[in-house]
Amino acid sequence: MFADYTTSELMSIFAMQGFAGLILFSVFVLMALGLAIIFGQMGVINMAHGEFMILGAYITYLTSNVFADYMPNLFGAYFFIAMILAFIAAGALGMLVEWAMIRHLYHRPLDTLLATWGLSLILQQCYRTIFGAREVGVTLPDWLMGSFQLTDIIEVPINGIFVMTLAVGISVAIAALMYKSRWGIQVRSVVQNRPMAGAVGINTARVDRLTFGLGCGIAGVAGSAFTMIGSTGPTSGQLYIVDTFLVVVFGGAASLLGTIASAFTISQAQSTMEFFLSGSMAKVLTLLFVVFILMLRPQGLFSLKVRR
Amino acid sequence: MNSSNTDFVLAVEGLTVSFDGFKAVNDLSFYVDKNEIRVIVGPNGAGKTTVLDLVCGRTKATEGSIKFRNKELTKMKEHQIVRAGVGRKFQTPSIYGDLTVFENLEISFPRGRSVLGALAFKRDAEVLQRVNEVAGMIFLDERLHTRGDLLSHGQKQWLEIGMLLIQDPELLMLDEPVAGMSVSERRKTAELLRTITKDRSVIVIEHDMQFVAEIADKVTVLHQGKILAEGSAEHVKQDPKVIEVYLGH
Amino acid sequence: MGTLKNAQAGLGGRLPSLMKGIASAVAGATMVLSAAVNAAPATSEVNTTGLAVTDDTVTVGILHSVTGTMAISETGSVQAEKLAIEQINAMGGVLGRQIEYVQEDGASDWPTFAEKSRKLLLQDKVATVFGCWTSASRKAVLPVFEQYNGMLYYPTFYEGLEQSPNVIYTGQEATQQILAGIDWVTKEKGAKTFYLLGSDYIWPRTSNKIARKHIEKLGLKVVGEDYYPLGHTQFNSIINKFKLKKPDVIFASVVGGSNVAFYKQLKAAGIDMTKEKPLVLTISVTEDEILGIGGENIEGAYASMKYFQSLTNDNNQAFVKAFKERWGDDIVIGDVTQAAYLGPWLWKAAVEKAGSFDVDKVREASPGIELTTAPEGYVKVHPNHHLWSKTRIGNAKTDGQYEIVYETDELIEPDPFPEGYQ
Amino acid sequence: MSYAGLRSLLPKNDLINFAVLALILVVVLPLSLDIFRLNLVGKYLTYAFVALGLVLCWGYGGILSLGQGVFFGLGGYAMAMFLKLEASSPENTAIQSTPGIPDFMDWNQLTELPWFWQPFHSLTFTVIAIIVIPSIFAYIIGVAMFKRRVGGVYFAIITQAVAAILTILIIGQQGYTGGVNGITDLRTLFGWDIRTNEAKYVFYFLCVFMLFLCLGVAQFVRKSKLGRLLVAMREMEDRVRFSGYDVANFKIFVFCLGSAFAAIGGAMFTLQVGFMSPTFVGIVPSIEMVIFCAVGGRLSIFGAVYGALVVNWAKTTFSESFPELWLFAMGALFIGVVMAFPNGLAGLYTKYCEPKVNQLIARFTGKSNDTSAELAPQMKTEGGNP
Repeated sequence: MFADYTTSELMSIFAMQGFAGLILFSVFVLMALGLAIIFGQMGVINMAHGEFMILGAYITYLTSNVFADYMPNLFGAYFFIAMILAFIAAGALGMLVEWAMIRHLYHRPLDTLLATWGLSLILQQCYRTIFGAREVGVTLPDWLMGSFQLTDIIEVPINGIFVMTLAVGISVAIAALMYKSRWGIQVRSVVQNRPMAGAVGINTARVDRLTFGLGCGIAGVAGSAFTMIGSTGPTSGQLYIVDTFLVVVFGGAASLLGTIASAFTISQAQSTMEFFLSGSMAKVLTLLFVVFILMLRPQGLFSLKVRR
Repeated sequence: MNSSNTDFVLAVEGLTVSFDGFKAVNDLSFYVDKNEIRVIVGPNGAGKTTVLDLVCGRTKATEGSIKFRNKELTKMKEHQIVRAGVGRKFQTPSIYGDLTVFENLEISFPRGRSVLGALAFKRDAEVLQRVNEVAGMIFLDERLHTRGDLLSHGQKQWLEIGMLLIQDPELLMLDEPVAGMSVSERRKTAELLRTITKDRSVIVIEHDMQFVAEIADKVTVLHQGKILAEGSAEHVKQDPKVIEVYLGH
Repeated sequence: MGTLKNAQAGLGGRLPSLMKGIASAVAGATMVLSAAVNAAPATSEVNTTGLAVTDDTVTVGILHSVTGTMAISETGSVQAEKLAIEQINAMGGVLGRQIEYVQEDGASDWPTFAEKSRKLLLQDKVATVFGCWTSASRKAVLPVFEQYNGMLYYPTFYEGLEQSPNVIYTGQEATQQILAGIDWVTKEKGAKTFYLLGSDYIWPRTSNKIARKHIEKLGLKVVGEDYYPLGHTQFNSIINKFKLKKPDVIFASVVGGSNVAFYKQLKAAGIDMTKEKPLVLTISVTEDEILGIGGENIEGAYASMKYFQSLTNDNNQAFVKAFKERWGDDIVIGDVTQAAYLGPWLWKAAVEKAGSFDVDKVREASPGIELTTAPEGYVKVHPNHHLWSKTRIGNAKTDGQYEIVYETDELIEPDPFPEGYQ
Repeated sequence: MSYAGLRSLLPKNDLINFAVLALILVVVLPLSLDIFRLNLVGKYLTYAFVALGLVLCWGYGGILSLGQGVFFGLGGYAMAMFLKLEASSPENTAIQSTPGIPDFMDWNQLTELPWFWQPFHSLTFTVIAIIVIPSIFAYIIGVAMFKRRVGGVYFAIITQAVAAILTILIIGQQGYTGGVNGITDLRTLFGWDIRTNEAKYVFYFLCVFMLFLCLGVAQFVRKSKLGRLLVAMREMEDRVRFSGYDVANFKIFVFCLGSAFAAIGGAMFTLQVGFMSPTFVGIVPSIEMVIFCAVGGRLSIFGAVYGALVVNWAKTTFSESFPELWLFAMGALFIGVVMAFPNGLAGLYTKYCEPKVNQLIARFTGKSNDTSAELAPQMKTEGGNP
C-alpha cells in the first residue's frame, strides 16, 4: 500500500500517525486518571465516571455562554475559567456522592459498581431535563482552533497540543500531590492500613471524601477539555466508559505510572491498527488484545489488592 | 534430581524464595519425621508463615525442593498438595461464616471433590458419622447447626482444625492455633493437639514458649529466613544465638 | 376499544326491542348533529375495520424515542408531527374529525418499538402511526405493522432495499440523496477521487456501496473506504489517511456523537473545509446535528439532501414561522423534521381521497397523492410508497444554516431497489 | 429418588415458592391478561433466565458477570438464524438477486450462505447449539480467567469488554449477522406461523416450562454440595482450595451453567418477540439484567423471576405514562436496592412475610412450625458479597 508514495511522504505520515497516537494517549490519560485514583486508591468502581466528565463539559458550555453574553472581550480566556469551574463542580458533586452513597459501600466493591451505574442513569436524565436531549455545541476560543504547519504534510492541531499539555500537567500535579504532599501520604497510608491510619489521627472519612472528590474533579476537567474534540450531550459520557475502564484495569490500578503505561500501550496499538485496518476492526482487535494480555498476565498487572 | 529420597515425611532442602530481591526464606533445609510434632518459632518477619505457604503451594519457591513422602510439592497446585495429604490452618481463623458447623465440616470431607462429584454428593451415614466424630473432638458437637459467624474466636479456631482433621491428612500445619484464646481454651487446644497428633506429623507455628515446651518434639528457630537453631525445646532455650535474637532487640 | 358502530350492534343484540328503538334514535340524533356541524360522513362508512374513529375524533399514534440515545434525533420529528396535527385540526380535521394522538416512547430500544407498535395497533386501534427513526426500529416494527395491517409514516432518509405495503416513506431513499450529490461535485467541482467514510452500520454501508458504484460508473476513483463503530470519538487516524490519499471529496455518513468529534477534529487538524481541498460532502448532517457540532466547525462542508431550513419558497417560510411559534425561536429544522411534518398531511390527503380511514383504502389511495403545500415544495407519492422529491446541495455556514447552492431541476424518482447498485 | 432425598432437595419453603410461582405463571396471568400483555410477560420471563443464572454465579459464587447479554444474544441469534433460514426459502425471496439466502445477505452481495449458517437448517442442531455454543464460549472465558485467578471487579470489567467486542463485531459484519438491525422478520416454524395469537400462547407456556426446568436445575445445584461450596468459595476461597478443591473448575461450571440459562432465555426471546438484534448483547442490557437479579434478591432463585417481572413491568408502565421519569426511577432502584435492600425482594419476603405465612400454615395444619428442622439451614446473609 505504500508503493505510491515517496519516502519523505511516508516519513511525514508516520510522524503524523505517531502524533495521532500521542493525542489518543493524552485523551486516555485524561479519561483514566480520575478513575485510576478512585479505583486504585479506594477500590471503588465508579460507573458514573463518564457522567462526571459530561458535567465538566456542560459547565464549559455554560461558561462559554456567559462569557459570550457578558464579557465578549475576555472570551479567549474563558476556557481556563471553565476548567477550574468544571473541577470544582464535578469535585463537589463527587464529594456529595461519596457522603451520600459510596461511604456505605466500601466493603462491597461490586455493589459500588451497580450503585454508581444507577447514579449515572439519574445524572443522564438530569442533563436531559436541564439541557435538553440534543447535543449542545460549545464554541471554542479562536486560539484553540487551527494548527501549526510544520512541513507540507505535517500539521499539528493546536487543541491536540493543548490536550497533551493538560494531560502531562495534570499527571505531574497528581503525582506531586500523591507522593510529595502531606495529604498524599495520608491517602496512601489509608489505603495501606485503614485502622492504623485512623489510630494515628488521620481523619480517614475526610481523606476518602477528598480522594473521591479529586477523582471526580479530574473527570470534570477532562470533560471540559473534551469539548474540543467530542460531543456534549446527555449520553455522551457512555461513549468513554469502556475505554476508560480498560485503561485503568489494564494498568493494574496500582500506580499512576501503571495507568499511564497502559494508556500509552492501548493508544499506540489502536492508532497503529486504525491506520492499517478499518476503524471497527481496529477497535475489536485492540479490545481483544487488551483482554488477551489481561488473561496472560493478571498477576503482573493487578498488584494492588482491592479493599474488601 | 538434586536431593535423594528419604524416609522423612517432609524434606525441605535448599528452599529459597525472594520477593523483589528480598529473601524471605533463604536456603532453608529441615526434615520432619513420622509422627513428629515440630514447632517453628521465631521473631516477626522470620519467615515462619512463608515456609508454610511454600509447603502448601500458596507461594511458589524460587529455588530448592520440598518433598512430601518423596513427592516433589513445588510443582504441584494447592488442591493437589492437599489431596496428597497435607492440611493447612491459617493464622486468622478461616471458616465459612454463612454455613453451619455441620456444613463447614461436610465440605471439608474428602469426597466429591470434582464438579460432578460435588453435584452427586450425598449426605450418607459415613459422612454423618465422620462429621459427628470430628465435631466431638473439637468440642463443637452441641453446635452443629450454628452458623460459623456466630462462633467465638476460639471455637472458630477449633472448627478450622476440625476441617483439617476430617481430611485425615498425614501432615498437619497449624499457624498459631492458640493465638487469641483464653486460658481455658488454650488448655483444651493443647489437649486437642495431643489427641490428633497420635498418628500424624504436625508442624506448628507458635510464639508462646510455655505452650511450645508443652507440645513440641523438636523446635526450629527461624531468623531472617534462616535456621538459627534446632533441637528440643530445652536445648534451643539455652542457645546463646536464640537468646541474642529474642532479647537483643 | 370498540367503535360506535360496534357498540350499537352490541346494544341491539342484547337489549329488548323497546330499548333498541331508543338506542338507535339516540345514535341517529348524534349522526344528524355531527352531519349538521361538519358535514362529516357517518362513522360506519369511513371506518369498517374497527379503528379508533368516533363521530368527531380519530386517533393516531406517534412512536418515537423520547428517552435513550436516539432521543436527540427524534425530538424534532415528534415536534413536527404534533405541529402538523394541530394545524390540520385547526383547519377542521380529517373527514370532519379532529385528530387525537397517543404518543408512545420507543426508548431507543428496538423491542420496545415493536411492543409499543403492537399496543398502538391492538389496544389503541389507531388509524395510522407516525414514527420510527432508525432503520433498526423500523425493521423491528415492520412485521407488526404487516401482521396487524397498520400504516406507518416513516420520516428518515434511509438505505432503501425495502418496500412495504404498510409503510409510507416520507424521507429519501439512498439513491435519491446520493446520486445527485455525487453528480454535482463531479460536474461543478471537477472532483475525481473520493474517500468514503461512515459509521459502522447498514445505512452508511449501503449508501457508500451505492456511492462507490456510481463513482466507478462515472469513471472516477474511490481511494479509500472506512467505517468506525457507532459512538467512536477519535478520528485522527482517518484524518491522516485523508492527508495521505489526498481525495478530492470526503464523502461522509458519520452519525450521532461521532459526527461532532469527526468535524471538530477535522477542523482542528487544519483541514479548512471552505477551501474545498478536500471538499466534504455529507449525507448525514442536518441543521439539527450542526447544533451539536457548532457551525464554525463545519463551515464550508456540503450536504446533499432534500430539505434545508433556508429554503426560500412561501410554503417553507410559513412552515418555519409556524414551527418557531409553536416550539420556540432557537429551534432549527432539519431534513428529517420536515419529512416527519409531511406525514400527517400525506395521510390526511390519502384519507380524504379514499373517503375512509380504512387502512386498505388509504393504502390504495396513497400512490399519486400530491402535496403542493410541502415546505420542500411539491412532493408526490410513488406507487412504491416513497416520495418523488428534489435533491438539494447546501453549503454549511457558521450560523448553523445551509446556503442552498444547487437544486435538481426535476423531481427524482424513488428507486428503493436500484438496478446495478446492489 | 427417596422421599427423604426429595425433602432435602425441596424443603417445604421452597415447595411453597415453586407452587406459588407456578400458580401465578400458569394460571393467574394467562387467565387475567390478554394475549398482548401475556406476550409481554413472556418477554420479561426470558430475562428471568439470565437473572437466574446470575443468582448462581453472582449471589452464590460471587462472580459478577457484566456480559451476560453475550450469552443471551448467542442463544437468541442461534434461534433467529434457524427461523431466518426458514423465512428465506427460495419462494419467499424470489425477488432477490440470490434467492434462498437471508435478505440482508443479499443486500451485502453475498451470493451463497456462509458455512457457519449451513447447519442452522436443522432444528436439532439449532436446539443443541443454543445451549452448547454459549457454554463453550463461557468455558473458554472461564478457563482463561478463573484458572489464572482473575476475579471480582476485574472479571466484571473483562466480561464487559467481551460484550463490547461482540457488539462491534455483530454490527460490523452485517453481511453475516444482519448488522445493527439484527435478524428480523421471522415468520414460521416448520410452516407454522409464529406470529399468531395461538403461537404466542404456545411460546408463553413453552417459556414457562423451560423456566421451571431451569429453576429445577438451579434448585438441584443450590441444594447440592456444590451450592454450599459456591458460598464457601465466595467467602473464603483459599480455605476451599486448601480443602482440596480445584476452585477454578467450580467457577467455570457455574459460569457455564449461568450462560446456558441465559442462552435458553435468548432463544425464548427470539421466539416470542420475533427478532434478535445486537442491542441485547451490549453492556447496557447486560447491566440491566444484573439489576433484575439484584432487585429480586441475589440469593433467591425465585427472586430472580419476580425481579425480572417487576422491574420490566415497572419499565413498561412508567415509560407509558411518564417517559421522562423512567430513568430516574431506574437509577433510584439501582441505588436503593444496593444500599437499602441488598437481598432484594426475597430478603424483604423472608424478613416480613415468611414468618406470617409459616404461622398461617401452622394454624391450618395444626402443627408447630418453629423448629425449621431442615438439615440445610436457610442462608440469611447480610449483603453477603465478597
